[in-house]
Amino acid sequence: MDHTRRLVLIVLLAVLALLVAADFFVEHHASFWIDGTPGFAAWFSLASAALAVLVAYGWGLLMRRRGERADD
Amino acid sequence: MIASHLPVLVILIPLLGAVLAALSRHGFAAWLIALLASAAMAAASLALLFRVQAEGMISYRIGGWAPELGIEYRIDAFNVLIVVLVSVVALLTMIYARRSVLAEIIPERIAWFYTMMLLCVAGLLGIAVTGDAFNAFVFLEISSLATYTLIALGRDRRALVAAYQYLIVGTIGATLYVIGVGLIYLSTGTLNLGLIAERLAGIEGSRALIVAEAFIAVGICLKLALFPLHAWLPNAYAYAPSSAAVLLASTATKVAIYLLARFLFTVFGGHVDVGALPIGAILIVLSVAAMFIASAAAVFQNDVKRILAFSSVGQVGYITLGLALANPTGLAGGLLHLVNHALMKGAAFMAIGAIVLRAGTAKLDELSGIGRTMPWTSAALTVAGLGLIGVPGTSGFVSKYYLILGALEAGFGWLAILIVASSVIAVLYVGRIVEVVWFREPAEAARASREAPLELLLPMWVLAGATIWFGIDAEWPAGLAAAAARQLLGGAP
Amino acid sequence: MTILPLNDPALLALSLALPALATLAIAWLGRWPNLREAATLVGAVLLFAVVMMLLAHVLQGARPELKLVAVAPGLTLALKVDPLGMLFAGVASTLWIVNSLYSIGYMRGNDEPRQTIFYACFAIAITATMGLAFAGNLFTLFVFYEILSLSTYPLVTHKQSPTAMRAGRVYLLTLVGASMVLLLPAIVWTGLVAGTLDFRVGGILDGKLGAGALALLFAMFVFGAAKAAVMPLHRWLPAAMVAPTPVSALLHAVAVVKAGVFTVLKVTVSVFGIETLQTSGASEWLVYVAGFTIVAASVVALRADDLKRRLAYSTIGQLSYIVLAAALASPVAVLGAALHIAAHAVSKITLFFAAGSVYTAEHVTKVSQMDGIGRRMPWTMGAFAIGALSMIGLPPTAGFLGKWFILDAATGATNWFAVGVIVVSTVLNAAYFLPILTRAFLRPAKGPRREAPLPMVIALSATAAGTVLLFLFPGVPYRLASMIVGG
Amino acid sequence: MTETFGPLSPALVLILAGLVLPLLRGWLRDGLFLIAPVLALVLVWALPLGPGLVVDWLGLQLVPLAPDRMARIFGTAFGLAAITGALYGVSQSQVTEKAAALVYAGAAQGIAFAGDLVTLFIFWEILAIGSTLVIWSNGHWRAGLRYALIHVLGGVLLFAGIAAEISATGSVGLQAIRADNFGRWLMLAGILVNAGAPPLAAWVADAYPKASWSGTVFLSAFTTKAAVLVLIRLFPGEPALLWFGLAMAVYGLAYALLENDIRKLLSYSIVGQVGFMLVAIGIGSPLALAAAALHAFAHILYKSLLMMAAGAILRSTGETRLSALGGLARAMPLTTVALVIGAFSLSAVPLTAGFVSKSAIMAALAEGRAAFFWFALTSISAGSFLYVGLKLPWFAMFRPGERREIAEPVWSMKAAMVLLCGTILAIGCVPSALEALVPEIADVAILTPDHVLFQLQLLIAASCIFVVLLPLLRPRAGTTLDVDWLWRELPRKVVAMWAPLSAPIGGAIAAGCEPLRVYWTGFSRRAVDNLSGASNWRTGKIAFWATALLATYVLIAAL
Repeated sequence: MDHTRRLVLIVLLAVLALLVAADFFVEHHASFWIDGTPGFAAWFSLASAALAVLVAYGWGLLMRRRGERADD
Repeated sequence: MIASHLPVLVILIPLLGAVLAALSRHGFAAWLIALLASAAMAAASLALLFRVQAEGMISYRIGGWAPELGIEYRIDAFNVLIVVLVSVVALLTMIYARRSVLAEIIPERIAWFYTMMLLCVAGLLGIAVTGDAFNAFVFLEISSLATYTLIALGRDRRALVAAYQYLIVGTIGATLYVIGVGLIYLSTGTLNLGLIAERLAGIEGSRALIVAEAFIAVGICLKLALFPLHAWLPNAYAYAPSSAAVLLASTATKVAIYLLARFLFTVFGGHVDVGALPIGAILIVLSVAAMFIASAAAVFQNDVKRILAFSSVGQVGYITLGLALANPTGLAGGLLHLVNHALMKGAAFMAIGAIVLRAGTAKLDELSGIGRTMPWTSAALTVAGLGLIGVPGTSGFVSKYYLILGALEAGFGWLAILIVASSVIAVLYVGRIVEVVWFREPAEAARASREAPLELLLPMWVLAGATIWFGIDAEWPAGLAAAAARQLLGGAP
Repeated sequence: MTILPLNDPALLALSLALPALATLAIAWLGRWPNLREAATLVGAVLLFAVVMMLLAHVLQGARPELKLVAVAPGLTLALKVDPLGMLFAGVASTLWIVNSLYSIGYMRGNDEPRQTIFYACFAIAITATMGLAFAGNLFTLFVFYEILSLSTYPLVTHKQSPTAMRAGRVYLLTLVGASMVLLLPAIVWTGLVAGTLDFRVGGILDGKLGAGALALLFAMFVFGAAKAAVMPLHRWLPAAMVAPTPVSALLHAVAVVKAGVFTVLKVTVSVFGIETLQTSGASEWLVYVAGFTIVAASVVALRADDLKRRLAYSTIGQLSYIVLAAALASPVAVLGAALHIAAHAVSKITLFFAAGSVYTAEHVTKVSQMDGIGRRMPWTMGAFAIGALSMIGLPPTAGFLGKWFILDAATGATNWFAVGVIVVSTVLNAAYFLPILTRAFLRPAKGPRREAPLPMVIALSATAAGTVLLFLFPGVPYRLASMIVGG
Repeated sequence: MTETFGPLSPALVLILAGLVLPLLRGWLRDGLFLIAPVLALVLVWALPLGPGLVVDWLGLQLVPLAPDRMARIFGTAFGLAAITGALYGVSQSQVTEKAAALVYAGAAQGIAFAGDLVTLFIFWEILAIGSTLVIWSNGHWRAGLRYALIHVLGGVLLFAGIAAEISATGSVGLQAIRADNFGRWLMLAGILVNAGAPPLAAWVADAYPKASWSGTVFLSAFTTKAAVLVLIRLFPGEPALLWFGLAMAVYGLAYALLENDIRKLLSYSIVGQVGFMLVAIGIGSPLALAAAALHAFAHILYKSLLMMAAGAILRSTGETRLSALGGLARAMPLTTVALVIGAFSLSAVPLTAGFVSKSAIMAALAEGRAAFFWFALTSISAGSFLYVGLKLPWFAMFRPGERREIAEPVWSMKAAMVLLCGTILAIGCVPSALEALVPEIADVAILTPDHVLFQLQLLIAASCIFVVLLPLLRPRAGTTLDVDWLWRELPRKVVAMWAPLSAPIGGAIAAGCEPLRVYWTGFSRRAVDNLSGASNWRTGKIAFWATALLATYVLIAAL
């Protein structure tokens, strides 16, 4: 991981931390039991996004073909 | 009173004509005599028709002798039809014959030819009008002998062979017939058809009678060219002079069929019942075989005359099928087909005769495109062909329609299908002729020829026109045929 | 509302006499091509006028009758106009005008020989078509059916090449053979059972035959009318493609195949009666046969490179839609079938006109040679596109109408097999028509713009416009079609 | 009051304009191309709401013009898309495409205002024809053909379903139904084909990228959204839609993440977003339906914008593959802004239209107690930001790339993009303005602190993952296999496999039939010989037959 990327990551994590912190100070209108808890969106998103990338990557390993189709 | 002597007049006129023609020795004079005789004969037969329609059955006793001893001529709704048919066709043939004969027969024999024609007609009419079994045999022989001579007069050397073959076969047929008549005479003691019928009713289960019936049936079937006893016919028709072929094709087999019907229905009464006795069943089988095999053979011939001849064998099958069905509709269909077939086959043979006159050949592969140069003749041939197929709008359709109806009435659905299926074979051979004649580029023969003269076209188109007319308005012939069928099935002569 | 003091029987007689007279005039004027063609056109226009007058009366509820001649006891040549026949006659007489116009362009453009015979036989075929459409009983129908077969034989063999002659033989043998072996016995049987041959809405066979016998009789009618080209009696249609294009148009659109499906439909409605068929289930088997024909014909069309062959198989499929509808035997199905007769006529004639126009201008006969042809002949191929859309059944074209009601009938009968067939065949139709369009319009053109002769372009534009107009204003055909069963 | 407008519907105006367009030249043509959509939009609002006029056509009581609220929502969206699309594409030189695009837009309006099933179907098919022509006018005839065939299939399925519905109920009206019998399943299947639902979803990404730079803008707006509208009208609350929608959302996400071509990526994303709408329709409450409509509305705007940006890139660089792009931000600042705003709107970044509509959908799911779908869609939302909000702008615009001599597109394209950016942001900033159109969303929490915070966390967290897993997301040239393999490659493979087999099999069959053939030839030849020689029987043969016949009779008599 190169320097710039690491820097960007640190900044993003810091912003995320701030947002999670802010989450403790607002009134929640939970739709279901867990989504009203502070920081839910953060961890849920981290997990979902990682899962999405990994699933897609795995699918790509299986189904991705090099080159364009002849009739495209 | 001439009118009361009409039944015998129709025979005497051609006989007298024959004698005069033989004496005249001159071709044109003989033709004129034959023409006049035929015209008189036709007029007489038409008069006879009107009388029968007005008065019903006519009985005429030769010399005034009572039936048991003398000969009785009986004219009823059935045989008057045959008489009119034969005499009208004969008249048309005589009109047609002059030009055709000039081209086909060496001059010295022309008078002889007309003599034989008249003799043949006289014989045929005699078979039709007589009410006496042995007298019928005499007329049969007269017409047969004349026919052998007519065929032998053909230009082609093979005509002699054909005539000889017909002579043998005809003789066998006549012999079988006369044996049958003899057997009947032994059982019943009379030769009068009406009396035989009456006396047969009193005799039960005589095997001799069945044998007699068999002899008579087979004998006549030889003459009417029922498949497989037909093989004399194609060559005879193909090599006979054109105008003789016209006469024979239209009338000779028809008269034989008449005789068969007369015996089967009038004399032996209900014996044709399909299933009860095998004559009907065997007749059905042979008729169907004729419809298919003979028609199929026609497809593979090259000589148009021979195509038409094989077609005749096939068409005879339809007529005998009508006899074998033996119900009013089927029998009427058969009889109607008898008339219709005579008309269209006459037209067809006249057309091919005209083509032979102009193009010098009847070989199909040499007739390419003849329709361009001989349109009227070819059109007549086509109309006749359509009639043979049974295309609606031609008389052939009407008679086949009644035949199918009769088959269905008798409960033979399969037979109805066979009737129409065999018509498809007619599509094949007629189609071949039509295709060659109309849809090919003209060949040498076609280019060299021109339209036939009017005196050939006129009789040809009278017959072709009748084929169309009776296809569009069949009330009259259908009525006559239905009356004849009723007459036959009624049992009484 | 009559302009001329003509009563209905007179009009009826005229509708047969006019094309017959035209035949004579054409034969007589054979030596002067311009006069001869004028005779054709005049005959066509006059016939159209007569048919339109009849149409006006029929729409008002009149059912003109005319007894021509009693051939023999039980056999009468008689005419009787009913809405179905009126529809057929209307379509045929309208298209005769257009087809004559087109023929003039085509026959002259291609220097065809024997044009007099061509126009004369054409006129006879139209006479037969009128007689068929107005037939008052089965016998009359049969007579004109056969005349139609015979009079079109010279047209099919017009080129007189060995292929043409062979095609002619197949044509005649199949049509005449089937009609004689199956149709004629069926008619005789019907006459025997029903005691009449007259058409009557609701049928004449009600309760007179068992279900099995009904099914057999129905089969004899359907296959006997081989002009309907239900498999396996379809081979004559592609074989007849050797004929000049106007003849193909006559076969596929104006008269011949329509005569076949008309016969099937007429028999369904007026001999069996849809109620009898419904209750007995005698026509159920036909759903499957017609369905198979539809799909199989489409698959063959998909693989055909010859344009006219592809069109021919398309016709086979489309005809079986009508047969399928007849087999469904419900009022809606009959309505759909009748509309489909009109719709298919006007769109298939457009397609054939376009095919012939392409042939005349460029001598192109194969789909694979059609690259860029749409850029060179925009009118022709534009019309072709409309015809193709109609074949697929897409709005706003006439093909939608018939398909709509046939589907309505199929779903109404909850016959999912029929529904499936229509779905599959629609996709297949698109699959074999659209590539022609993509080739014609999307591939580069090989030459400059060059349309076919003007009469041809006018004719095909007119029928293409008709294809759209029939969708937008289906009033008259729809009213006729809905009167068929309702009376 | 509809009477005063007679047959003048937005659909008719656009379709007629499309038909007339090829006949015009120069500024007249451009003018009509621009004016017609505006006129259509004016009509959308000028037509008074009401039951509409009944027209009798073939015995069916048709309502070709039935303005209601839903028609107005979609009519507005379609109108805006047509106006901006026309502005964007006015410099397109292919007149066929322009004409087809107008017809296409008109057909979409027709579907929006259709008051009965038959009218609906007719416009449905015109829609298919118009869109096919748009694709074809760019010359991709194979792709267009595939597209056309799929839509013919969808159309005829719908057709069959409608026919079944009419014959079952006798009514042509549009009424809410469930897929509870075969006919209705057919109808649903037909609509779903157009919506891009599996198993036939592959057509979207196959066909849309094949259109021209301007054509794709039109394509992205109408077909799928028209299907959504029809689903709202016919199948609200249909449970099957929940699963179809979810499958589409997952499919769209996975394939978009893998895709290299911008326009193809955006096409996959259409499927994903329509999946959101389908889930909402599957919930079926008034709020859910309003949310679906609103999301369609927003989606039309931002997807048009995204496609415009992609088209601008294509027109300027001749390239749409991410792997070959990069560093365009400096040369094409306006396009970059448009792309980012569109992407953010799709990812539901607050203050964009997408945020409003997605909030509404989530609120509807919560209200409907559909917990599973709520969590699933939330998670897919986070994933969506990865490909469209991050991957797309980063690889296309911002990552360091080679310096090229390229320029911003022409003014009309820029104007169109600006117009859309403005609309999207305006809606995002003042969501209450939409309440006039969709009053149901009045109670939805949109710009509340907790909601905004929630969304921001979601986005930033996804960004973290993007940075961490960047190597896995690097675009690579290639294609991802899809269901369309079945009709694009399988037949070719089968033919290739069959080719070497066909000769031996055919030979074997021929060999097997050989004896039969030989026998038949011999038989038929003999038969022909017999028949053609039939005239030359010897006399003895006749005599034989006569005797045989006679013998038969006598024998029978003796028995």
